[in-house]
Amino acid sequence: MRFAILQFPASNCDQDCLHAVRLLGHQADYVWHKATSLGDADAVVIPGGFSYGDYLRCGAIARFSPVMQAVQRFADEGGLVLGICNGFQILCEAGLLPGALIRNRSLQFRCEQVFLKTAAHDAPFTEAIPPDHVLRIPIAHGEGCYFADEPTLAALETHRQILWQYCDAGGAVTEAANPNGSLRNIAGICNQARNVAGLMPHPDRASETLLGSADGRRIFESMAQCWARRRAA
Amino acid sequence: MSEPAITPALVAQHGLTPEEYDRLQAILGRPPSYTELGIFSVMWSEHCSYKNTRPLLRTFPTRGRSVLVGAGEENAGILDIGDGLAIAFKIESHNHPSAVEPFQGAATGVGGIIRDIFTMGARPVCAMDSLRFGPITGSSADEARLANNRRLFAGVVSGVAHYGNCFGIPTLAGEVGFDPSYEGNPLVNVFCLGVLRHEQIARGAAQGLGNPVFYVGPATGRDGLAGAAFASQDLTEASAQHQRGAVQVGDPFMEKLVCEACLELLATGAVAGMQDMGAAGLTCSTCETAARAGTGIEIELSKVPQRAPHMTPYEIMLSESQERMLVIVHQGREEEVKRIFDKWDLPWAEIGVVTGTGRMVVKHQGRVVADIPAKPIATESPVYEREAREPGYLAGVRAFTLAGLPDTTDPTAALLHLLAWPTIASKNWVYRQYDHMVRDGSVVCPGSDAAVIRLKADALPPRPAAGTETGGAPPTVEKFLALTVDCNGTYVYLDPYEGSKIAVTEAARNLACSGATPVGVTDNLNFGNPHHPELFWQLRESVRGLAEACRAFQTPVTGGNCSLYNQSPAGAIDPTPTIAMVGVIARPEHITTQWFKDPGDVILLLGPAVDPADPLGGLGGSAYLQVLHGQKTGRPPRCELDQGRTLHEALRSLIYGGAVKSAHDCSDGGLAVALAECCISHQVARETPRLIGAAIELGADGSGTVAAPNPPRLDALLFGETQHRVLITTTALDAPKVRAQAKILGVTATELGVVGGDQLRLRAQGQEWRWSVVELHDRWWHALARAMA
Amino acid sequence: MKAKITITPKRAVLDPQGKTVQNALAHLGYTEVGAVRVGKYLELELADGDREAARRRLAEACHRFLSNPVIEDYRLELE
Amino acid sequence: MKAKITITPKRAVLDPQGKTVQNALAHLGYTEVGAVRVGKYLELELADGDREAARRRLAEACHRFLSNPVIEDYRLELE
Ligand SMILES: Nc1ncnc2c1ncn2[C@@H]1O[C@H](COP(=O)(O)OP(=O)(O)O)[C@@H](O)[C@H]1O
Ligand SMILES: [Mg+2]
Repeated sequence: MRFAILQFPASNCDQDCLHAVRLLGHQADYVWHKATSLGDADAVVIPGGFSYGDYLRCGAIARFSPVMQAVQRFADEGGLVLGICNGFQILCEAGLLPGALIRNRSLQFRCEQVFLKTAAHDAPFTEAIPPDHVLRIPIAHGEGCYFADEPTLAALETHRQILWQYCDAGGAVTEAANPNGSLRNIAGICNQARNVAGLMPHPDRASETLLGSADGRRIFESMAQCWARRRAA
Repeated sequence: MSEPAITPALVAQHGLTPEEYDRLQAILGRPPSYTELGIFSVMWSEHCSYKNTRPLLRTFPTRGRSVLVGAGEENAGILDIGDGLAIAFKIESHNHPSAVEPFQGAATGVGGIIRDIFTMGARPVCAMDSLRFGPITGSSADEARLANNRRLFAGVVSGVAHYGNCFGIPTLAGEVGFDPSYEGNPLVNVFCLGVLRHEQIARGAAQGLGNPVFYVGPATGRDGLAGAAFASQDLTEASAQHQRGAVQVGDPFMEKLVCEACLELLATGAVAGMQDMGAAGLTCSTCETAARAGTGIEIELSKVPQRAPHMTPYEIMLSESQERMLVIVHQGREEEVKRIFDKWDLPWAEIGVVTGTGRMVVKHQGRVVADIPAKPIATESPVYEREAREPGYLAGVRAFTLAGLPDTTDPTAALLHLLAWPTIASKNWVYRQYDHMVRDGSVVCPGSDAAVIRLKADALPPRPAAGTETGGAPPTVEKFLALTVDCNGTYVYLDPYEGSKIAVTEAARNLACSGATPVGVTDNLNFGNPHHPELFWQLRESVRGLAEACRAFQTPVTGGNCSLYNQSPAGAIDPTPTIAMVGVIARPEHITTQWFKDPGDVILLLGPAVDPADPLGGLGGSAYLQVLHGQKTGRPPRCELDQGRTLHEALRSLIYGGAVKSAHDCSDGGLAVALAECCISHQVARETPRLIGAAIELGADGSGTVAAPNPPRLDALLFGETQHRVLITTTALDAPKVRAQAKILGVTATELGVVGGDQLRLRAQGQEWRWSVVELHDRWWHALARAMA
Repeated sequence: MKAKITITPKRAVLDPQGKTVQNALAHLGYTEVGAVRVGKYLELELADGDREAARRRLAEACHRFLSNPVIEDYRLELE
Repeated sequence: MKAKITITPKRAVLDPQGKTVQNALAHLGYTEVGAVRVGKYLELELADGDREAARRRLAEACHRFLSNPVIEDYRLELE
């Protein structure tokens, strides 16, 4: 399978995503933000970082880049798109995902390991995650507090679009486990069509036991599994 | 444009002495223009010329088998780490700017040191920060002062975070200390390390007659006018006020673009020389590149992009606007340069040319405003042997004995107290604000004795041939480096020579605990005004200790920074020679962390429990004496370098043997604090520490009695800071073997107890104390957050 | 011509920054200050010309780019 | 009573945010926009009372705490 890893001028997890995907034996190539096509990619990863310095609002400038127009088309055709951290912010800004990510409740940047509960296992990003398996994945963001208005949140729940929630080691979704103030402890969501997802934690940084956790692999593996099934069908 | 006349007063204002002015005239053969005066004043400031420290710095060991670029040759030293790979690293201070504007001061400090590293052709892969502030906790009577110290602390930390996080460099380790001597003059030292292949080393030299000189980066403004000179004076209200008008603002986004573009450009081979515009901006970079190459350089200031209208030549030359680079390009390859700068949407301009005259010629709209021989100004700056006199306070320090000091009666409370003391408490409030994991290399994150980073192929700069996007190279060997930064300023204050040896030894010990062999050092000498004989004595003695210790551990000094004039009107700071040390870990299996691993593991102390030859039993200058008795005095613990070397080598052997499950050195707070940290420092995830207790028996071990201090004092045993001690754990099965081996290696290994339970239990001299690990953790982990709430 | 744009968090959006400023002010003795909201302020230089056209274009820029309508309101003034 | 405070980076100080927004606007086709400065905007609720006293107190708060006089200017309006 072939992943396109987008590169904005100040992406800084582009290498991490490439590394994580290649570790799993897949192909991965960078696609520059000025590119107007994604080539023959089977899936797109929008990596973390600061895209254009994240001035004004995170992801606000990146969403207008030429490559994002290509991503929009790719997503409209059902292609798998995963936004990680800044990638999640860009997807929200671009309207490919609902809601917005605002300043952490603490007003501080937070870098630490968190636990994640997978709230829906029937998405292309979660299907390879064993039920009841609490994921341990790091976060690193200053603006990761998920916000959406009530009707949007209700719709997210109705359509089972909430994919991951911050939880404690035992899988309980608690206030203390919420690192940034996200509504409903939301760490990641997908769109209604389920082919576009974003999350604040970094699966790319949790792809090797050497770095403390390999739980992040499950997310990339889910995408590969879904893609292989679709192709077989 | 009328320029001020050169008067003795103006010369003095520029920090030049009458003798220096005479020398300047001799070099020029005439009186200087106003712009030239400005150029000389910054080039001959302490910050740029090291005029007060050069004779001392010469005593450092700077050579070694692995040194590829030595101290002082270029922007940063470079060490070979095998397999054709090399590392460039350096530390730099931004103390005075941070005192004036903590957020931007710290942020631009990070930016500056990152530039020093990629200027060498290396890709910056990690950073560390060493910080000092006035106290943030204490009596409410001092609330206004405490609040100001907290403001500085919070501002500096968020400045480091802002810049490092956005740039995308993991800030992987550091240290933070609090002491009244830093009030009003905080220390902000930042370290950066980069990686490159041997053949990728770039030089900051203006080579090749006729080669064009490019300026890349944002437009020049009036920021940081004469910042180098500012760093070379005492911090007074007047000097700070003056500097306020010209605070530098950092733009990490721009820096990221400049870094990527420069590395990509270097890969094309089109670059003849490259130099960042750091302190003294355009002045320093043009002058030094010409001096290094033995060439001349001519620039036209009207071509320099300018942010503010009507900037004078003086201002343009002295501005310290951030994120700018000077690039000298092989003639005929200008198009490649323009293509890459444009790809990264970077502002650039061609501003001059390399000449063969040996002179630095600066023109403004065609008119010559400065014409100076480059080499003399860069290399013939004055050098001073300052007067040194032993400080008077040392007599009192040396006279201190424990005679009048009652032994501890409540170790339970004392330990809790020490763990919550901001200097000892967990620094998670700091490092959780830093992205310390970006770029998939952080194997040991902040929180253990040394951080460990893995270098993989994509940590390297792009290859010459590939030239295109990054990450193209096939994976080469993985490398593991350990990093630490250390200095106990109290020890150095109480005994500059001994305290400085301790700083180096502690760094080496921290590396050994992680399984690493040290390869090199970069130091940041933070001292007071060198014109003051007692302060200069501190500096001289300190350098003597540092040099000796670096020799002992075979860690050449590859570069560093001198920050003198660290004093507020209240006096000088405690002398603080910050030592950043880098080590190599041969195999990933050797990577060792400080926390206890499994119940049943045996705890061994390597080294003496208390130094029998120290009449203060390690309590001189200790945290215990400061926190529990309010005294900052006494001779610091002795530091026998041989003993340290033996310990570190033994520890590494034991680690290589595979028997060591954890290793933690005893430093601030002594044995009791070290034991507690082993129980509570393993963090699993948010709100989820992995706590584990231990049962310890001091002094009743059958095989090797813990030497009792003489007279036997409990406080010395528990909280004394005797040097050369490390706590390790092994399985019960391995313990006898490890003890036997340690003996052969020349180190005493005493069995102290076993890991397990939910309490730290400590027995000594017939008494027992217990702490719940939950409580220990709570005090230690949340102390800074509580102080800052 | 100059445009001044203020961007404020919508009422429903939590504004931890506002809350923090309010607490800090109270701490410093400014207890007369009630709720605080913290937003952004932009000042744009514009070539002189048709005010109405300029306003229309800027309103569009505010809506598309300068503010995020999910979380923010904006106010635009030309002077 | 309500106070509105705008805080802007001083003229001499670099404003990377403003510069980036300006570039982005140009990219999006808003080439009529020249220099952009990005600052902060605060809205404070105040108990009704003596306006002049309130203004004095707030000016002091702006200077001491709400703005950073080293790099920022502020403007205070009461309404
Ligand atoms: N400013 C900081 N930035 C990043 N990490 C820090 C900082 N201060 C302390 N740390 C980390 O916290 C841990 C404990 O620091 P310290 O008490 O100085 O250790 P030691 O006594 O072993 O040198 C180390 O891992 C250190 O790197
Ligand atoms: Mg240590």
